[in-house]
Amino acid sequence: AAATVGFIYVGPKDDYGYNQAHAEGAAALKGIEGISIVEEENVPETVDVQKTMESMINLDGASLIFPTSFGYFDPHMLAMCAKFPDVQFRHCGGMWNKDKHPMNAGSYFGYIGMGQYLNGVVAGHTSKTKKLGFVAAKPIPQVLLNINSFLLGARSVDPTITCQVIFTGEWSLAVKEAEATNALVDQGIDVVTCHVDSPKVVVETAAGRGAFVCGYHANQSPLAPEKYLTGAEWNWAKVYKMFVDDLVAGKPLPNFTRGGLADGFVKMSPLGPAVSEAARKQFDATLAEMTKGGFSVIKGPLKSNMGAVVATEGQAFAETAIELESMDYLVEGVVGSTA
Amino acid sequence: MDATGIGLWGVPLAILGGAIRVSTPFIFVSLGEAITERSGRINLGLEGTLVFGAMAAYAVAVMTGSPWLGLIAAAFAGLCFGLFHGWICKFRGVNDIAIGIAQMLFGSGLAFFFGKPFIQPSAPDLPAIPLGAWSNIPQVQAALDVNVLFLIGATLAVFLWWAFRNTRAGLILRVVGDSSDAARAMGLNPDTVRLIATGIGGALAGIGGAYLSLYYPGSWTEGISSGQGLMAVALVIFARWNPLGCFAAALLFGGAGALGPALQSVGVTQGYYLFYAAPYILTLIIMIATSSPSRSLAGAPGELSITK
Amino acid sequence: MTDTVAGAGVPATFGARGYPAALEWIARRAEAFVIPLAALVVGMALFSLFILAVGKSPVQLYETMWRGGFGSWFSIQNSLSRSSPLLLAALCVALPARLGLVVIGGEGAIVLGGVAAAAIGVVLSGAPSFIVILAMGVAGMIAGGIWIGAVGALRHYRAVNETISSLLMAYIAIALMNQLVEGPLRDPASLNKPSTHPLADVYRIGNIPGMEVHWGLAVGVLACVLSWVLIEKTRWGFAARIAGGNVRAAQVQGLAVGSLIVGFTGLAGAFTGLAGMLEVAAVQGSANASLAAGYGYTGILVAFLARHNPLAIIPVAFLLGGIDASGGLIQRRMDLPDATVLVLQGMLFIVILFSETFYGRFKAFNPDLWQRSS
Amino acid sequence: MSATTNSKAVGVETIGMTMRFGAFTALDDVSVKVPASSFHALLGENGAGKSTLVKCMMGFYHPTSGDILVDGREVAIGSPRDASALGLGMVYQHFTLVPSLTGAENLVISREKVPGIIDWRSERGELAVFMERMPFKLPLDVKVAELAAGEKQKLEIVKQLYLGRSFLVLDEPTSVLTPGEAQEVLGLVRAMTRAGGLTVLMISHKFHEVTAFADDVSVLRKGKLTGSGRVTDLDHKAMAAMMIGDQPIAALDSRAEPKLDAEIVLKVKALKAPDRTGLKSIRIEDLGVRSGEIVGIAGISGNGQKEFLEVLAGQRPRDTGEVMVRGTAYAATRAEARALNVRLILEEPLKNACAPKMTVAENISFRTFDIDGNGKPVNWISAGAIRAFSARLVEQFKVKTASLSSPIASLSGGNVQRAVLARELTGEVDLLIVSNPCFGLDFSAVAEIRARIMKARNAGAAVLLMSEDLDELLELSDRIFVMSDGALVYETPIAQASVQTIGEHMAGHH
Ligand SMILES: Nc1ncnc2c1ncn2[C@@H]1O[C@H](COP(=O)(O)OP(=O)(O)OP(=O)(O)O)[C@@H](O)[C@H]1O
Ligand SMILES: Nc1ncnc2c1ncn2[C@@H]1O[C@H](COP(=O)(O)OP(=O)(O)OP(=O)(O)O)[C@@H](O)[C@H]1O
Ligand SMILES: [Mg+2]
Ligand SMILES: [Mg+2]
Repeated sequence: AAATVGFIYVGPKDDYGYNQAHAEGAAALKGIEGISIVEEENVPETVDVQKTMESMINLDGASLIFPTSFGYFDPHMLAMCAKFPDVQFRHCGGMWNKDKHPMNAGSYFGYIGMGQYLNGVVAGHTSKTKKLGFVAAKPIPQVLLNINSFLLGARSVDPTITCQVIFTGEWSLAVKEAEATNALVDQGIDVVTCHVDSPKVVVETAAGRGAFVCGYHANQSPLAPEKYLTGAEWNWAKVYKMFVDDLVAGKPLPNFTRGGLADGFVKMSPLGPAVSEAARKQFDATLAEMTKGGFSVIKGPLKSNMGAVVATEGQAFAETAIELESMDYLVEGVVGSTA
Repeated sequence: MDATGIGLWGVPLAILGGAIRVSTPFIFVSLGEAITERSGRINLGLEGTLVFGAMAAYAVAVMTGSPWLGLIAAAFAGLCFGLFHGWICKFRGVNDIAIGIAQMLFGSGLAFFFGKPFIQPSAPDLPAIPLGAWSNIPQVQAALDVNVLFLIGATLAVFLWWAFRNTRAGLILRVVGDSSDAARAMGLNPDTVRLIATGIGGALAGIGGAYLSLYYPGSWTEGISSGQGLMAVALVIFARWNPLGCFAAALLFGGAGALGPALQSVGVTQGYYLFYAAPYILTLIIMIATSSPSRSLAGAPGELSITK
Repeated sequence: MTDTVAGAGVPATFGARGYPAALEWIARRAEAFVIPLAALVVGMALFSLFILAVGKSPVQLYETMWRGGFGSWFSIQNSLSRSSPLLLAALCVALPARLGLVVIGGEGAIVLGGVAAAAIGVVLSGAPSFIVILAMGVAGMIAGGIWIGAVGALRHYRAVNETISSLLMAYIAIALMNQLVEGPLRDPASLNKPSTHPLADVYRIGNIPGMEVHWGLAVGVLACVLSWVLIEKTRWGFAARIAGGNVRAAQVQGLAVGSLIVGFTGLAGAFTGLAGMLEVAAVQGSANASLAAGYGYTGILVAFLARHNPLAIIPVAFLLGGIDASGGLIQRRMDLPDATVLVLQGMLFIVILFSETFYGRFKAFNPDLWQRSS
Repeated sequence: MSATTNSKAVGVETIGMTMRFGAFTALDDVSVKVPASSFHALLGENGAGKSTLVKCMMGFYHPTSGDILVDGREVAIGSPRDASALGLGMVYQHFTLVPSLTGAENLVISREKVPGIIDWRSERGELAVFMERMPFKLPLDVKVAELAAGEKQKLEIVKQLYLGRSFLVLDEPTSVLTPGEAQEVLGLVRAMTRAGGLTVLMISHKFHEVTAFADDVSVLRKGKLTGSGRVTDLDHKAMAAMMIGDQPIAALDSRAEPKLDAEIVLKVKALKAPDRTGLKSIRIEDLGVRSGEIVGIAGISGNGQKEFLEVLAGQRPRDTGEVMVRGTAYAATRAEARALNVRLILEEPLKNACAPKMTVAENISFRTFDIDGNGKPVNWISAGAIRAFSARLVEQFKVKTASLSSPIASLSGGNVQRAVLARELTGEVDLLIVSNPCFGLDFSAVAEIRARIMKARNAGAAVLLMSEDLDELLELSDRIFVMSDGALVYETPIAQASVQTIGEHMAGHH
């Protein structure tokens, strides 16, 4: 059956980051028989995105739409779900809840925190100063989980390591991200990673200051071949193929799809030349453990950096644990505040 | 305090370093706009010029491997935008503010349109001069790694300040900006002078853009400018059309902009949005403190529509 | 120069030169339509060259644009939806312009209006819906009004240039909004998109019956019409035009220039704050960072294109909404980047703004210059 | 540098000058000959085309047709630069100094040859030497914006002398000068023409200046040359006849007997207010204006008259003191002005009293747009009522306008002032505050405006008249005060007024 699939991006398709990762996923569908792809970039999270979805449905005949930005879900996508019960909507971010949301909606997401944990493992081995840095956009659960995972990965190497976080307040703000990176390096930090829409600036600035970097969203190693350690990347092609295969086969699409490293939703960039042998070993071991399943990043005893207990002795949260999705703390060892 | 970090010293150092790093586009755009406004026109479109300059510089640097050729391309592109503004605004009834806003769209649009293929490749950076080499503290060295454009900008500010009073061109510019009738009575053609002034303003804005993409942050993305061009135009009014004032305002803006990240980096982590607003708040406070209803805007060129 | 008051001694149905008065009336008004429309056509022709140069078909482009923005009831509604916040945002520029002020910081009023409305909506939760909606509207208007009114007050009482202060205050407002939405006003359940507590459905503003466009459009059109009436038909509008034309003359006439400036900027801000409230009540359901969507900046362009005439804002906003709406289809159908629309807008608007130079140049539009060869 | 004052005078002649602005012919075949070393006066009503003629000579306008001869040779003058190269210079009617530049900068940049980089030290030295030879001293290091009007006018003339002109056009050069200053300035150039170093073509509305200084006179009327001749052969009446034909000139009403016990309408007591620099202040101890009298205030501009006026008009805050109108405190709000019938007529109405881009009808209705026929406040504007109201006044005050919906800026200066008079003198007037009402206007307009003011006085209005024109004060006032350095320093009833004494007080010699 011929079908049209719509993709909507909040930023430019080629931002070397979040949107590019999705656009690459979409591009991977282009050869599939009977499937045509329509894409729209730079769509703000306002009534515009509602109208874009409507337009894709009305004018392009889209029967499956992927609004990829987090802010598209509520109220925009939900409004369209109600209006077009025959069209399937799948949102990136994991907010769908079968008790609250319609069945033609759904969500998919990847456990990329694990990737940041692996970033942390390599960073922990590489850092001489034992101080890591994290440039983050906003203190929301996804970002906090990434920060915490990064530090905990590093602490698995050396429990004295700390991680300084700087929030820029916006998803894409080139100069501020560069300033944040500089401020981190000024504090003696020698490995930096980030969670912003387009890590290009952070990667280049950190490398320019002589610090090592771990990537995010996509593979940024061409930007700093010497200083790039590894990176947590999305592999949306896999996810989108899955959906489209079901669509082509006429099967109902899953409403709630998640996966991590084991499922191939998330992958790691190839390790860079600066990664030591010891780091490589622990990286491989941890990755294997994660792929096997049952690995927990957040496990007790663990305190937040405000001193609150977040996991008691013996308590462990698997990557699928729902509690992680409302994370509102930074763990001990992270310098920064959630508000 | 441990050996690797510099702790609280990081804050003043970041402000200094930030002032040097972040201010350069503001310096160039506001100096360019100061020239334009001194001739009696306002070009709000420099934001678009800046973005296009950033793209052009990056693209040419990628293609030729030379950041300097990129810089020249940016200046040339800016010149074209500026000349266009200067030409179109000479027609009776054409509003310079409105044309500027439209050019903001046009410049950014062209930059994004033609800039797509240049987001992925890496361009060579403009060189920096290690003015901090005397110090053995890496942070100081980094803060004082000064790009040539900053030094050129600083020199340009002093030069313009001098030239506005001590050269024929400077005086002619001021004559035209203050009174078209007087200029005409002297046999000057105000439209020609404004055309040239807007062209130069555009070229400088293009250079400001080149700094963004070729030095700091040093990459080309569609979000490379977060309104620096527009803000720099506003800073000219704040600086009362004085080139030294433009320079100082740009430093203030750059320095205050570094406050937010620097404070977070030393552990002051609450209310960072408000720290990020520091440049705006500070500028507003200074404006309120230094304005007075009994004086009109000192130094405002008489022909400038926005302050008339 | 020599003839005095026109019309004396000529039958009412004929103008001074013996042409039917209706013809003269039409001629005088036709200029304001013919010139911008001609400019639109020229702008589109220029853009065709651009499109040809990048190897695409202008015919297909305009056909796609027509389909995406104007060609069907769906497209028209799409365009109307996008234009509705622009109506109110443009008033933030057009009203102060009557006093000679160039205000470019409407974005600040939008975000603060939205936050204030959302906060009140949550506080009054449980009250009857019309009261809550009314209170939200008032809160949005007060917040926006204070913000832009302050710009006017600073201008009048401290001589702070309004262009720069409004811009600075827009940035400050956005920072304030973020701080509030991620801090004290945050709904803890708004996990990955920090927002205020969501409004209950009964407090949401729905669509205009028979349309897929929310009531904000009607509010915006009404605000434009009211603004036009205010400026053209009331003594305050007249006084504002005097003050805008010459502050000194207004002062000599004993007009309260300060109150006029604060009043008009305040009203402008109030309308724009209302745009923020509508975003919250009709679209977002809560206040969050999406409020800073750039409507305030687009409003500047709309106002200038409309020559600060509140009635002209309506078609200009619709045009802009239409271009915006068709932009998506252009991306999808023609494999052109989003920036294409920016280039088109830039070109069109430059040409339209340039066309102002032709006002008063054509005899056909000026019956004063008509001569009967009798 | 080129600053010389001993160049050789040249003669200039126009032949068949015609200038059209669109369909309107501003100059129609005008031929005027100004021989070398002569002092020639050009007369004409407002709008007669005088400024247009000289602007054509200066290359500021390009005439539709006609030729210019300099010293008998035909020349092409395409721009003010060309004129300058030929030694032709002009002091324009409206200042052409650049306000934000200093005097020295203004002088240097006007030169034909300015070096790329200006060596201010040597320039200053040479300027100092040059200024030695000038009859008046001027501060060259302050911005022109800070100079008083008289100083600006002197600087304009000094600039032309500095540029070493051989032929100088003066367009209404004395309108902002005190009689003493006017004597000084015109005397200087007159002496230079006598010495053979300069030819002068002066546009003026003041016959006595023409008689005192000029050799020859040419008269324009509605763009046509209507006469010329030796000044010695013509009296004022003959010149007036050439200017306006035989149309009547408004005559001043005879002055009604002042009543000494009439109500004091305006009372100013112990007023203190900052001046525009904020450093000094103006002080009015006690001033009263009775109904049916005109109180004149004389003074050199820049002595606080403007500030006093602004206080009365509500544009300037005062520190202390009170302004009472008919016994009630007056803060110049619209309501007070309306209740107490206070009206204002200011100089340069386009700048001070009108919104230039609004229509004639709208400008005329500034006082009344917010009340109905019975004086009740209304909120709605009626375009029809505004038109009807202003149509009546336009006719009554003979305002010449293409239509009621023309922008008021398109009217000539005299007609703008007429429109303002129409607005301010309609209805009951108890207090009339007037400032330099006839600035730049021709004698028939002046006569008419003065007549209207006198009529208002005779009808019982109290009139406060501030003027820099002593003749005007002497003609109209019942009492005269002199304002100097921010205070009223001298008072005299008109019967005892002496130009000598008033002048001394104005100059601050007491
Ligand atoms: N730039 C212009 N455009 C159109 N008409 C003009 C222009 N300049 C002058 N005129 C017309 O030419 C006529 C002559 O103007 P001009 O300024 O020469 O008068 P004038 O004799 O100098 O009067 P005044 O005594 O007021 O200085 C005016 O009535 C005016 O209508
Ligand atoms: N926009 C315009 N349209 C038509 N004519 C204009 C316009 N602006 C100016 N003018 C003409 O140019 C002249 C301006 O010159 P100016 O103010 O010196 O008047 P004037 O002719 O010298 O008369 P007066 O001595 O009364 O001032 C006016 O007389 C007016 O007729
Ligand atoms: Mg004249
Ligand atoms: Mg005149």
